[in-house]
Amino acid sequence: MNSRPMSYPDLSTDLGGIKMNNPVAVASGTFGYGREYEDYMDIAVIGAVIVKGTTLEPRVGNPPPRIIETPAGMLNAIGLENPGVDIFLSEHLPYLRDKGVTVIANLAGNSIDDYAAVAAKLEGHAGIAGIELNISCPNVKKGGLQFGTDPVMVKQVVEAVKQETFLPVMPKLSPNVTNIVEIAAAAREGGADALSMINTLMGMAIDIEQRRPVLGNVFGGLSGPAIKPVALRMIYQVHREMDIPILGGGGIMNARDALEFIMAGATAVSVGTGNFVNPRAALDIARGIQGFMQDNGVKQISELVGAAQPR
Amino acid sequence: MNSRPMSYPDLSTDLGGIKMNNPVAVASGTFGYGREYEDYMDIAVIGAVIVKGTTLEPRVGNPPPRIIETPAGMLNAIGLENPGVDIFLSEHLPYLRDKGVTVIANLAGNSIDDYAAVAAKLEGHAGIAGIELNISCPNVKKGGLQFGTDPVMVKQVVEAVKQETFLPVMPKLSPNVTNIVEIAAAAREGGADALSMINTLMGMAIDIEQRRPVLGNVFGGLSGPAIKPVALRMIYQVHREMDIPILGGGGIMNARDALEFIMAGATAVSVGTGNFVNPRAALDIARGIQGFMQDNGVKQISELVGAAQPR
Amino acid sequence: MAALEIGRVLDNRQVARDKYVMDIAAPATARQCQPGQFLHIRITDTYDPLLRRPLSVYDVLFDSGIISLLYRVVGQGTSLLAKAAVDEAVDIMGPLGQGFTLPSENESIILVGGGVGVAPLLYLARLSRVRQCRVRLLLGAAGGAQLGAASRFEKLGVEVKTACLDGSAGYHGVVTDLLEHEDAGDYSRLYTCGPAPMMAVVSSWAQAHGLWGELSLEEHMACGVGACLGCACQLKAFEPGYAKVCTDGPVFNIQAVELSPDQARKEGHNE
Amino acid sequence: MAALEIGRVLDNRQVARDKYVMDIAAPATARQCQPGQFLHIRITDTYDPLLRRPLSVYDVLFDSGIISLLYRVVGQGTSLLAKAAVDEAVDIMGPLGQGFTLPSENESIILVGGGVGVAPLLYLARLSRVRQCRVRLLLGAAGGAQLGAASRFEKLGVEVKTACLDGSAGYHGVVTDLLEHEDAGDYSRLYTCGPAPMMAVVSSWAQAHGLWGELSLEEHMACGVGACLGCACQLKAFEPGYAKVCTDGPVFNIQAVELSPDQARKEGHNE
Ligand SMILES: Cc1cc2nc3c(=O)[nH]c(=O)nc-3n(C[C@H](O)[C@H](O)[C@H](O)COP(=O)(O)OP(=O)(O)OC[C@H]3O[C@@H](n4cnc5c(N)ncnc54)[C@H](O)[C@@H]3O)c2cc1C
Ligand SMILES: Cc1cc2nc3c(=O)[nH]c(=O)nc-3n(C[C@H](O)[C@H](O)[C@H](O)COP(=O)(O)OP(=O)(O)OC[C@H]3O[C@@H](n4cnc5c(N)ncnc54)[C@H](O)[C@@H]3O)c2cc1C
Ligand SMILES: Cc1cc2nc3c(=O)[nH]c(=O)nc-3n(C[C@H](O)[C@H](O)[C@H](O)COP(=O)(O)O)c2cc1C
Ligand SMILES: Cc1cc2nc3c(=O)[nH]c(=O)nc-3n(C[C@H](O)[C@H](O)[C@H](O)COP(=O)(O)O)c2cc1C
Ligand code: FES
Ligand code: FES
Repeated sequence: MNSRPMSYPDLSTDLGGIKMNNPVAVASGTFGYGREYEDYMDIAVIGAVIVKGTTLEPRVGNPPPRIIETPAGMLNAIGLENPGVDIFLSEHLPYLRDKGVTVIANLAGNSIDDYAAVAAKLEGHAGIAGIELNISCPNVKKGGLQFGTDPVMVKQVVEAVKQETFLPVMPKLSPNVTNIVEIAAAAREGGADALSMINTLMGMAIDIEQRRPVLGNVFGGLSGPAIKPVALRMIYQVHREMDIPILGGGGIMNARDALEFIMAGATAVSVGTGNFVNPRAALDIARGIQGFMQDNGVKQISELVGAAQPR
Repeated sequence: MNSRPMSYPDLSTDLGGIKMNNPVAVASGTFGYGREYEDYMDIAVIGAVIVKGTTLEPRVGNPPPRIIETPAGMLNAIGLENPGVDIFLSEHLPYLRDKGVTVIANLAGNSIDDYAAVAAKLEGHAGIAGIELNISCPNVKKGGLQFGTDPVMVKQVVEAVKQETFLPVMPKLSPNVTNIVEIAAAAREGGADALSMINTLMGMAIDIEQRRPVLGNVFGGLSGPAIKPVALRMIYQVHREMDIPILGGGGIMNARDALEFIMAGATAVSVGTGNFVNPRAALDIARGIQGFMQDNGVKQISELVGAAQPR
Repeated sequence: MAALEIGRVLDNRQVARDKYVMDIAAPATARQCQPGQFLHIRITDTYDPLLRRPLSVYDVLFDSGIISLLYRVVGQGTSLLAKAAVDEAVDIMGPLGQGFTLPSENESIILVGGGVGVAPLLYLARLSRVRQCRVRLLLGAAGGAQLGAASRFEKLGVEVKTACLDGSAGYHGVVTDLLEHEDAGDYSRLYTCGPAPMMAVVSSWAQAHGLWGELSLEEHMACGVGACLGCACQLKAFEPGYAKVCTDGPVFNIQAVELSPDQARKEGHNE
Repeated sequence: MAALEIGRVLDNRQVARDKYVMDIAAPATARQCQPGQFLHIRITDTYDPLLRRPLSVYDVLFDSGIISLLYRVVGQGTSLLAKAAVDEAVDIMGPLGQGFTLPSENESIILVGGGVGVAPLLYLARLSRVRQCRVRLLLGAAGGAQLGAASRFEKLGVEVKTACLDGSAGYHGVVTDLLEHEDAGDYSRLYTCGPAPMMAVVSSWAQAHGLWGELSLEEHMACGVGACLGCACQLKAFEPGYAKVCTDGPVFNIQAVELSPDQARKEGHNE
């Protein structure tokens, strides 16, 4: 470490009201409830821990196989296995709060009422820094079409959740859309404090010996370095058009990747699949960003946000 | 080779009126006009050579850098550099025809009239087996929105081209859409004889030292193994809903990949980026498919089309 | 406690046509390993292959801090691993998962291993022998050349019976046939690992005779620590939900697992 | 005629901190190579890195069918290449591109190479010496340890002058300073390869003195054969379109190229 602490770059950031010590969060569904990774680091040092997606009722998830590796990526079809919001509040949240972890809850549901109900249950519990809305779930009322692909639904679900909570609300946009800017604008109109971008690309794999889809659920979400170029493009497009804090992610493995996202317009970044490859990825990346800032005389991380955008 | 020629599996296929000796084509823009690869094989043996995208007038293309490698993929922003349809007809087509190559022309334009005009110019020239319509170009009349992302435009451009030609017409769908089935249905209503799926995913990369996008054009098309899961998923979705021959591609590198596409519902496949890694990829893949068919007692390749679909 | 450690390859030798044994200097990890646990190994710095690969702890030399792995080359990851040179670094995460329940002093136990499935049984045998247990191993393989592990067990004083599908060594046939000559009453515990169809037979034999038993399962894994929920496996004892092979297992009591013939056939396909 | 060939690594030795020389047995390809052409090399069987890597033909032993490469480790692909062991297979496509125009018998030529840019000049020097040409090489590098190539030229009877940025050997400064001591009138041809800013200076020196010259350019490549149009480069002689570095080059006449100071600065960044 440097001998002049005064010159330390400042990595702290404000993601639409979510205060983070450093801009590197771990993505929902890839870090459990944090404690799974305690052997490897002090999880309170991580910018933010976005916990596994929570639904109103417990869910058992999809039948296996649930994951399969693909070139520079992986497909998952976990199916939102989780113990439900009550267990989250009684078992996981207190533990994380006591540890001093910056927790972002991740909500999922199949109807607007679902989302609102979970948000209402969270309200008043200390230790939650913000809410991420996973709107890539099928909307049962609209015949399975995903919330995240229809601007009208996106706006409605954000509005409904905002009415139930004082916490910052950050919808997580699906990349499986024609026009990401239109979806982002709808989320913003609904009152989103920040945007999380991007969730997984929908993909599949086929077992040619068995002549059937590999995943129990047929389709799964593609994550990892393979999707990085798509994620960067969408964040760049949205940041170019509007002024809303973005949590950027999709394939981030190292500090260089993270800096690409920040320069595209992300205020903070999330690491998902990268945790499976390096359980300490979030810390290593934060340190790498710090090194880059030192080498390049950047004092505050916000100076780099959107730096690759046209001036 | 086997000593019982009678048991050779039959690899020939009919892609909506395009007769192919084997189901492996080379993708537009990745194989030039075929002759670039003549040192490496007899290009007449390839299932079909889809030549570089042709426009009405010559185009110089985008400023460099035009390509950049990404994890298990690459981004390109060539910008449709090509000598125009007249040079294609006078210089390239006669050469390919004399060689006995199965040629599929690839058309691009910025307005419906552009597409129709190029199709009209091709009409009556011997040696073209079919037309692929690259509808991922920005539509100048509609402010740059891509043809391929709007079902109404897709239908119109296919109809317009069908009126100018007796050749089989195969629009090439963009994967950058919310609902690929809707686009496919529109193409079919417009009279498409087959569908080509998929074109590149839109992506970008950022140079963190220069703090600017790497590509001269900012955005580029992502191709290669990275996108294979997305391509497979879209083909599976479309084949499940409708009965139209599909030319499937996106990240195909070997025979196992090709068989995944065929089992998802592709009647034939195309190899793009794979040619850069192995210039003989199309032939090696056709041979690998033949081997799989022999090992598994498959007599005609059509028996495998859609084999992974629910029965 | 599990940790990350950069180990060093001491040896990486081919022991059969498609099998390798790798010895790794990884003192911190070695000290923590229990029989039946696994290491999660990063094979390459590039992103293809991307995920770590789970491999069982085959043997541990506690004092010298050396861990051995026995692995079969089946795909991209294990092919690359087979190319690792002496002195190369190996990125290890572990030990992970629930290992075998060790027998008490002087018990009599029986191990049944098939193919590379014998891997988790060696260190179990070593620690059981330290506890003065009588240990018998029934070991099955495709051919005699695949039986190299037998001598490592014999050196520990394990009674080894072998079976080969091609008849080139030991009994000619499947390893489960050897159970006919065993009296379940002679043993207090059974441990098994191998192809699912084999484990299904072994497990019903043990259950039929009321013999306590544990087996080790495999499932594709991403995190290895219970965070991703990717390694879900449908097991009787976990219904209506699923077991996580990485943290609930990989070792399960045979009572918890009902290896249906169907599942056995499906999974056997991959072995 | 270019072809695909699976060559075999005969040697792969580190010649400076970040530089390697690899000798490959590839008889079919070796026979076809012209100085200034390049090989397009597949580094790994996996898909990361995905694309082939273009590397110039450094030297050719025609009779023994051996091709040498001189390469600098800059990223993932070249790092992996540096790990290739003797006897490993290398997947080669080539030779590709337009090489240098060879001088006639008894000409007097000058070569200017910077860093790893000297690579394409060695085989040119070899064939020029066979043609009884007088050959002078101005060779620049960061430090003396990077000047290993000098002796290979000297063995061919090339007059070598060196310059080092750190003053540890030869002239203390940039290689282009050495041009001040040269009389362009002494030479019939000039050939250069190295960082763009260096080539810009060399090229304007030659043009100022009316000296015929060729230089070799680099651009990211996918196909290497003129099919993908990915390696487009803006060159005076190709306007309003672009040159394809892979098939129109990599060697171009200095007249065709106007290395603007801007472009030079930009491209120099990567060297
Ligand atoms: C707890 C546990 C312990 C294991 N111990 C051993 C051992 O000691 N020796 C040994 O040879 N093998 C062992 N295996 C199996 C080993 O993990 C796989 O053979 C290996 O991951 C295959 O990787 P690959 O890249 O060569 O194959 P590929 O088929 O190319 O792998 C593709 C993907 O599938 C996964 N995969 C493929 N086969 C398996 C499998 N059988 N189990 C889990 N994931 C799989 C890979 O990890 C990878 O993510 C164990 C598996 C588990 C779960
Ligand atoms: C015609 C030609 C001849 C060359 N001859 C030599 C030589 O003899 N010795 C030598 O050391 N280098 C040479 N180069 C440069 C060499 O190709 C690159 O250094 C190498 O591709 C870098 O690969 P990487 O994976 O290590 O780097 P990375 O930066 O990880 O590569 C990422 C991508 O960028 C491309 N790339 C990066 N740098 C360059 C570059 N300078 N030129 C072209 N593509 C690049 C890579 O090919 C790859 O596609 C030559 C380049 C060309 C075009
Ligand atoms: C195994 C797995 C489980 C996931 N579960 C969730 C989830 O419950 N809720 C959610 O919003 N996103 C979930 N995601 C998506 C990730 O949070 C992340 O957005 C995505 O993987 C892209 O980032 P990455 O490439 O860094 O992994 C999951 C991803 C993976 C790989
Ligand atoms: C360098 C390059 C140029 C391309 N040019 C065209 C083109 O002119 N017209 C077109 O329809 N598709 C073009 N494509 C898209 C390919 O034809 C193909 O659809 C895409 O790359 C996905 O397949 P792949 O992953 O096998 O490469 C191009 C792709 C690349 C990589
Ligand atoms: S591998 Fe992630 S939960 Fe088991
Ligand atoms: S590299 Fe493809 S045209 Fe030059």
